[in-house]
Amino acid sequence: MPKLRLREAGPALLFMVVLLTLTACGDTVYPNTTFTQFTDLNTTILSLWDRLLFWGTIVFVVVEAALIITIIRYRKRPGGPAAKQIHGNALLEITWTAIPAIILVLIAVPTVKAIFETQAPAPAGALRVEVIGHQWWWEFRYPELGIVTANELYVPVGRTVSFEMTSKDVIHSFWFPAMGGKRDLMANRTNYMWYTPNADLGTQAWNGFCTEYCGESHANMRIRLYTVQPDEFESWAKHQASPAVFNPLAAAAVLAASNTALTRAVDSTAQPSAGYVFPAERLPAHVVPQTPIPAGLDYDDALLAQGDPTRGATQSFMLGGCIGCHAINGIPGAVSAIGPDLTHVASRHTIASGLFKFDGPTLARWIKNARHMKPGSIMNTIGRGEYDPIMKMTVTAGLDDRQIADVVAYLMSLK
Amino acid sequence: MATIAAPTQAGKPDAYSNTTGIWSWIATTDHKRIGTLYLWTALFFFLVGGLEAVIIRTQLMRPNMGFVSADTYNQLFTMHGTTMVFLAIMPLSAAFFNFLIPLQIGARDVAFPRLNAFSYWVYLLGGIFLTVPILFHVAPNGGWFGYAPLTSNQFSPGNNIDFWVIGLQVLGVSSLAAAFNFITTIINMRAPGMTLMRMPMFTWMSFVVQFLLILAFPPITVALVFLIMDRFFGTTFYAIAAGADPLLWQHLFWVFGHPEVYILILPAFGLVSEILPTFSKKPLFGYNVMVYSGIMIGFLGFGVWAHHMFAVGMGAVADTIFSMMTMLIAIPTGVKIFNWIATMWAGEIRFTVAMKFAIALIGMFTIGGISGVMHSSPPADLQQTDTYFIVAHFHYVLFGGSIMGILGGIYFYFPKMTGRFMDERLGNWHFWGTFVGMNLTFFPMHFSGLYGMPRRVYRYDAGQGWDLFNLMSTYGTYLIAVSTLFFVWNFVRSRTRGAVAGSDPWGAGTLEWSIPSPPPEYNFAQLPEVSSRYPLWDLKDPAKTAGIDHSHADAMTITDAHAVPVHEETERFTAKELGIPMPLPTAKPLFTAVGLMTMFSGLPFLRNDMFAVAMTLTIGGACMLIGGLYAWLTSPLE
Amino acid sequence: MSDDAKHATETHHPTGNQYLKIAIILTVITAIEVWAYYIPALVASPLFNPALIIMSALKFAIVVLYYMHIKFDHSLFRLLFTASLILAMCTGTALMFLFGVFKL
Amino acid sequence: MASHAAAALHSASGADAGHQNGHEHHHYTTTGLDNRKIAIWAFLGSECMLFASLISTYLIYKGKSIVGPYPTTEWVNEAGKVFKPILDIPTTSASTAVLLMSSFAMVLALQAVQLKGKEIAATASWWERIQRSSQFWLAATAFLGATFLGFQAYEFTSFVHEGLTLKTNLFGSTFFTLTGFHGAHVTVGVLWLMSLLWIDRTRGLGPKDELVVDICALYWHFVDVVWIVIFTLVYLIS
Ligand code: HEA
Ligand code: HEA
Ligand code: HEC
Ligand code: CUA
Ligand SMILES: [Cu+2]
Repeated sequence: MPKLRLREAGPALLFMVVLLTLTACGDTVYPNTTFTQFTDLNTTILSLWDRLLFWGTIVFVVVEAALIITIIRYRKRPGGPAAKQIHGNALLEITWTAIPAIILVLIAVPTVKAIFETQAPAPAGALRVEVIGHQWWWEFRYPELGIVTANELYVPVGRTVSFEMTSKDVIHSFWFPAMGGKRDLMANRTNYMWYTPNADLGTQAWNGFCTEYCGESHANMRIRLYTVQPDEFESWAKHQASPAVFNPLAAAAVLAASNTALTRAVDSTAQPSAGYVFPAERLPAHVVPQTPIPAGLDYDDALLAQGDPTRGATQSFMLGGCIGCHAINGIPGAVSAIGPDLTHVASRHTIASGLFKFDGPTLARWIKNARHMKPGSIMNTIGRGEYDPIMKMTVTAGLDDRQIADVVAYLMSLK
Repeated sequence: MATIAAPTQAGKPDAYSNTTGIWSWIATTDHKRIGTLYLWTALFFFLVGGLEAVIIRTQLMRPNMGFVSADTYNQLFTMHGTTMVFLAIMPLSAAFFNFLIPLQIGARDVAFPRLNAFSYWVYLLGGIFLTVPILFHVAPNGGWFGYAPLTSNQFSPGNNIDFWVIGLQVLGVSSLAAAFNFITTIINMRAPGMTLMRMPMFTWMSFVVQFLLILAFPPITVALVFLIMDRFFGTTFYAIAAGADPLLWQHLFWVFGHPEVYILILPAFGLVSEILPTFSKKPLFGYNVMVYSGIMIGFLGFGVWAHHMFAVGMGAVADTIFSMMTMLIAIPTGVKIFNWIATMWAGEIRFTVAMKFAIALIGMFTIGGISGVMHSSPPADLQQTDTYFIVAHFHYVLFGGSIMGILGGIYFYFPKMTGRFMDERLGNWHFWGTFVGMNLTFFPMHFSGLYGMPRRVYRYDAGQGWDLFNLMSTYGTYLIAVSTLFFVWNFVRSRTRGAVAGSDPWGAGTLEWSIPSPPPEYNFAQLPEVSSRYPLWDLKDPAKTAGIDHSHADAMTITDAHAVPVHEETERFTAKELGIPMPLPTAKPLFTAVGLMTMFSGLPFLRNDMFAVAMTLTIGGACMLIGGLYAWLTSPLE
Repeated sequence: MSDDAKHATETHHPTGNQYLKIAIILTVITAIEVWAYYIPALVASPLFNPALIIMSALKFAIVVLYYMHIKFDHSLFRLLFTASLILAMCTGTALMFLFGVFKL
Repeated sequence: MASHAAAALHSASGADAGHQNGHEHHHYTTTGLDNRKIAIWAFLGSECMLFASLISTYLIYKGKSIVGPYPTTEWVNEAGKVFKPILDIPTTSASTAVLLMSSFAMVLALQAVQLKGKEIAATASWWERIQRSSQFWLAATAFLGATFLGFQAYEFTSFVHEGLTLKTNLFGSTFFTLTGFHGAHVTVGVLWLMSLLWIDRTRGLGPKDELVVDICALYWHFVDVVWIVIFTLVYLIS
């Protein structure tokens, strides 16, 4: 029956071909693909995967082909042969015990090698990054560089980065599909993982995710990674380590000059010495958040133009209680670690752990009612007259829309 | 055919059910009726779990959909997983344990008929307790494995998780009680001559499952007790502020959780091992090896739990050990797959619906098994864990394995349970819709997972490379749902309108087919004497069993001293007429079960500061429980 | 009652006096355990924990073998119980290793 | 074939008996053992896993408590007051001995039930005579069990007075839950024994009830055996 065999093996072969083509497909169609060799870790994993896929495909083809051939060949037909009464065959049974065993050995040996390789201590000279999970955002600390930041991670290419991971609350898991494996973040425990982004990787942006279910907004706990050149990293790091250099007067001057596009306005003049920031125009579409702002959250964007960063810094930031949760390096009293560090918040492209774009209108709505925008968020509702879905009450004390505009102006200046 | 002991008086066709009406169900201690109750209830919960899946898939159909809210979604997948595992598949298996085991081993009933009724009632009440909250939007939302500390008071302050811990604890009582019962039944109620190595494969796999149950449930019982203590009495087992270790729950859960997945699959393997020989007209290939591989799977299943925890940082040595143990399981499982294929080889295969489902299990489970082996390599699993690749794996083994096997079992045993066939034409619609639908649903998940989609996300951005796969999955689900409607219609209708089936409609070989369909309450007018694995084939077609070690076709293998001869029967007698004592009907198990449930349902009120209500329910329930037990233990069984 | 049967029952069930002896042995072992606990030199010894565990295992075995007469009963019971016990001990030990209570 | 069938039928004593007497028939068992005894052993096997999980948790959390009281080491509270290790070995040793003795009483109770109705020599000593009293031994077992519970109640209250509750720390949670679980098992056992005693007093237990007493005894000894492990691992080991 050689003809039949080929025909029946067809679909299986097709499956393999499809799988392999899809696997080979580049990162344009599948930007979060795990089939990359961008780090040493993922190169090891991929070679393991290739082996698993190879043997998996063989087992798949053999079993399905045997199954299909059997049921076609021995289907009951009028006048067909009667069933042969076979009860077993020791030799055959030993064979199909032994062959899988051999295949498994072929899988197990490189597996064990890879386990010990990837879990060895990080090589000397690695860049240390502390990753701290919070419901539902990420805190990053570079202990050697004195940097505290959130949700967006900068890593120089060609240098090993060693993550030290823990959590402030429940279990989270830290993962960039394109870079390699994930590790869980747990309170009372520290986990380690390290990898080296290839030196030729270039300046690129990547998506990452929290992959351990951590409560209501688990799906909204995303991360961005920027792999940058070493000099770019240095520039970024130097600036991030410095205190907030907001100058209320300079900011006010800019405001007076231009009442429009606030985003770029403060940018150019207020902070001449700002460090490197991943250029917005190089962000690929899939890295730009598209989360829709839920209906029912109204804010008149025209007010933003009248926002006064000085007033924002000196009055509304206190009034809104922001200082109770957010640290801003250089501002006395702003040291809380409940929420993300805002020292250089305007150097980030996203807010709320990669859920929304960093821009005036979004910030205003976020401050007005964060919990409406991100279900369950720890940041409470601040807009006066807004309904706080967790406290189940309407906010009476908070900030009105003008005060929010001031705070936004202030935040936008925190380059 | 010898009919020496066959009664000769004219019988009454439905005399076996000498009682009808609702009370006859409430007070029943008949294992077949309890099996029927399990079947209906579990099928209902399967539809509920399926409906939850349909909503989940609708929400994920396109990027950033707003069909349900984040919290609703989280409740849905938690309840979907919990319902499917604990309220659908396990009880569906229990339905078959109940209905089949006594028939297959030639017994009149299970060892403890009233305990059996108790198991069912506890299951029903626990299921209701667990499921009803979703109607009020307070359903559990911690995922089906409820990782602490997320499920501790601090992070889940509402009542949601209360329903989950208590519900699972109560369901555990049900499973444990049933397991002790079936262990005893299988060890001690086998008909003369029914040696262990002559037991039908379904009974064998069930036997293994009962041991998995009694040994795997205690760890989760303990984990749940800790969580209950934490949530209601302020202990610190999972309180991170007190220095608790977040891995405690995970280890205790998965020590249970992995054997649990074999609890879900082995009964289906057993059913398939009955269906394939029957429709291939051949005995099972390599019976002994099938038995040993089942035992091996169960045994190894206790040594692999931490493969669910490769990302938690256990260290290289632990990762290695658990990885190796996990890979080992592929060997006995592979043996089963190949032996099934060999069973069909050189047979005369009849493609009934039952057979199609059985064949589909072989094909689909293999896919799930292969992806399982891919997870078993820890570095590779770091790219797979908690993504849709895992979701694809476990649906291929759970849907492609357990559900396919159980559906096959339902088509196969329906005639025995009701005396009527299910409609084959509707059945074919059901089969093909389900088969195509499941592949359309779950195969794309391999890709969405490997292309980076995490699981348990209620929304995702467009352009991540997942849109097409998710759309396909959703359409596949709709296809399954539609074909399931065919099944429901077929199932409900065929009970009364299906073609009449005789005692042995498929030409099968095991004992349960030697008695009328549906079986009389006493099953066997006289205990059969067995000297073969396929007593019926010995009788009807000795060629099939010639040469099997444990069969002696030349000696009489099944004394056809049943109430009726093996061939078509028209006469039935009541147990009374035959002088067979049967367990008395009693509602005491139900009463006791209500007591147990009431006792536990007081706990959630503690959280709402309704101390008096809590105490009333708990003490009242405890009194009912003790009173019920006392009345039960002091009243005669038969 | 025939001699045979009598003989059989005697070997199958220890008599009251034998039970008493067993009780004394159990008490003595317990006494040794507690005594050792109060000798600082012994507690400091690396053999202290293993010795305690062995003594406790011994007591365990004696009670199960004689008081629960598993030694004289149907082998099925022995199988049921020991298999579960071994599995439980293995699982417990594995957990100890995983949580670093024991170190490799 | 018919003759084969008939021969087979007659060789199977179980089936045969059933042919004549339905009642006997129902009680045919494959192994000849009683169902209940198989079930209790399976149950005890399951209990091994239960206590293994509980004890493992205790050991895993041992020494991980952030605040005192600690089981075997001294601790200082915020006020600077020094507290002794909380476990009280002498008292617990006594209660352990009590539980061991109760097992002894239990075997004698079973023996007394088995020997009920058998003749006893006129010259028998008081020790031989007392061995025949199932009521005495059942009562003794229950009494010793209750005494053990009394010790435990005393231990729990004194711990609470020294500032250790369920909520205090990991040690408190694991300790009370583990020993509490065991205590609950003892309580069930005492109630069970008292029901047996009550039956014995009302209608008398005899050799035909051996199994009923045996099952209770197996449970009771198991509870004892668990305590043997707990005593060593929780109280004595360092
Ligand atoms: C019916 C239930 C069932 C069954 C039978 C299995 C069977 C297997 N499972 Fe699966 N598994 C689940 C249900 C099941 N699983 C569930 C529900 C989860 C997720 C839980 C959650 O997180 O929610 C899970 C998760 C899961 C994980 C964790 C993944 C993660 O979260 O990171 C792993 C890792 O090793 C794994 C492995 C395996 C293996 C190796 C088998 C093996 O038993 C498979 C063996 C079978 C074969 C291999 C096919 C037949 C064999 C041959 C034809 C022989 C030749 C084969 C080879 C040489 C490869 N499973
Ligand atoms: C045990 C068996 C089992 C079965 C059979 C299924 C069946 C299905 N599952 Fe299941 N699933 C799990 C077990 C199972 N699942 C588990 C354990 C999880 C993990 C949960 C967790 O993460 O905690 C999970 C998670 C899970 C997810 C991931 C959710 C997430 O991570 O965010 C998804 C997503 O698509 C999914 C989809 C489906 C679908 C489409 C089906 C389909 O096969 C369903 C088929 C549909 C029907 C059968 C519908 C029929 C009903 C009707 C037509 C309506 C009639 C209604 C009434 C009368 C009431 N499941
Ligand atoms: C109750 C504590 C709390 C208060 C008060 C609070 N925040 Fe937040 N804030 C948070 C938390 C927690 C987050 C992270 C939320 C998330 O992503 O889920 C956050 C996030 C943010 C972010 C996004 C940061 C990023 O990088 O993603 C901004 C901007 C912000 N807050 C501004 C403010 C301002 C302005 C105020 C006052 C008007 C304020 N917050 C008050 C807790 C608080
Ligand atoms: Cu954090 Cu999921
Ligand atoms: Cu598993």
